Amino acid sequence: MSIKVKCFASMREYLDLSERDIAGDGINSVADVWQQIAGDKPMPDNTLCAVNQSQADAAYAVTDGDEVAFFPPVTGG
Amino acid sequence: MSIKVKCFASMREYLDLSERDIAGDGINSVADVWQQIAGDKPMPDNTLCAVNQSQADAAYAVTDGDEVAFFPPVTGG
Amino acid sequence: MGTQHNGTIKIISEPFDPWAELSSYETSHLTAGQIGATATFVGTMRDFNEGDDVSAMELEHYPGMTDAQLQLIADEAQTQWSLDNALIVHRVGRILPGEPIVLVACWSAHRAAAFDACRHLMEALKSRAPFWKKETLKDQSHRWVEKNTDGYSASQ
Amino acid sequence: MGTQHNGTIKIISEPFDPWAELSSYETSHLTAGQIGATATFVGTMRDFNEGDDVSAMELEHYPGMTDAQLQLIADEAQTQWSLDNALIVHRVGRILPGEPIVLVACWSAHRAAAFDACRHLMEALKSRAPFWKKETLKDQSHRWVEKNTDGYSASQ
Repeated sequence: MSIKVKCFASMREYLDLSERDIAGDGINSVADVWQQIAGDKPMPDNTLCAVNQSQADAAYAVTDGDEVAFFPPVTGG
Repeated sequence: MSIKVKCFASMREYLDLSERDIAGDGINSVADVWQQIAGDKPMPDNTLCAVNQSQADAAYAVTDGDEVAFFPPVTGG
Repeated sequence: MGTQHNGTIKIISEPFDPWAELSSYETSHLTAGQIGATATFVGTMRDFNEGDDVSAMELEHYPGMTDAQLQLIADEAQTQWSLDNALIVHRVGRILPGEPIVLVACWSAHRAAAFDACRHLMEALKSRAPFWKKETLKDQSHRWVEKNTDGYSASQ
Repeated sequence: MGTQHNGTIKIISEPFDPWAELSSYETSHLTAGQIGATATFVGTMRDFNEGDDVSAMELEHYPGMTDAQLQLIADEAQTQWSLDNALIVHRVGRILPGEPIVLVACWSAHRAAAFDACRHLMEALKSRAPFWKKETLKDQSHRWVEKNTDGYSASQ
């Protein structure tokens, strides 16, 4: 299982992580991905997740090669 | 009593009248002005009236020197 | 032409370019950095209406009253919403398909005010300002447009 | 940049002039005589926010997903309303006060569709497209804008 992880905006600063490829057998969901990159740091309440550039929740099942992103509420426009 | 009368758009064509000054003692209301200029022709149901460039109804009392206008529903924009 | 509440009314008899108008109006009337939201509407003459080809239009108005009504409508909007500026430009006279008829623009710090005021101005203008359209059809016959539709209803 | 349903999405990193953009877009994408209504919205960077002076802004996005989300939003609008065309232009990168951030424009035969779709596009963009604003205050400190407000609520 190989996953590309991306973090944006304040989430990038919170985790000090912009982009990383992670691999491992115990990664089944978005929540597992979070644990791999964040360790003990809790996921902020308003965190948004995307899998392959579509919004997904923490329980969403990931598969090999997926791109998983974490970011705060959007503020464009 | 002297009144300046103006008609616009299809009302101008209906009465064949663009602008006319009328005078007389029996003119007390917008309805009286209509009768002076239209004679037997009935006022179309959707006719709008203005006195001194503000909307008014047929019962509105006119005074010497007023400008009274008749026109159909507006269609600008 | 009138100015009050930082607003401008223009009734013009020559074709105009709404985007050039907005560009020059912003340069002369707005302060960069203060405005967060600009909502605009342009009504343009179509070459069809109610199933018929339309080749030209004559736009008649009531000089004096039209200006006063537009000013009243703009003042009302500026009282109801917090606007930095409002602009209304309306053509009169002979208009050809593709030419803009009306431009309404509202500037505000906030988008809800800009959107709401712009739409309100258009609806108020269409229901209360004394303008009348006479269409010339392709066979050179003429007809008066009899009434405006309600612009808040769905039009799919 | 994408095209579908006669719509265009542009994410750009240089300043743009919304009125020049609209003018050239109409020339290249619209057919004169077909359009009756054009509703547009421009969001511009203010030099103040929440009581503080703001001297610059960094607008971050999620390349790929931002384009896809804007395209999805535009397609939804074109399915819901009868539009001849829709345009979304959004800045990214460093932005200074007075510079436009976003332009949304909707063209339709009818004004209700143009107004409704334009406003819907703006609200959908602000709630669903992955953009983030970081403000630089006058003392050179930085702060992330934490959330967008609801643009349908009254803002007097």
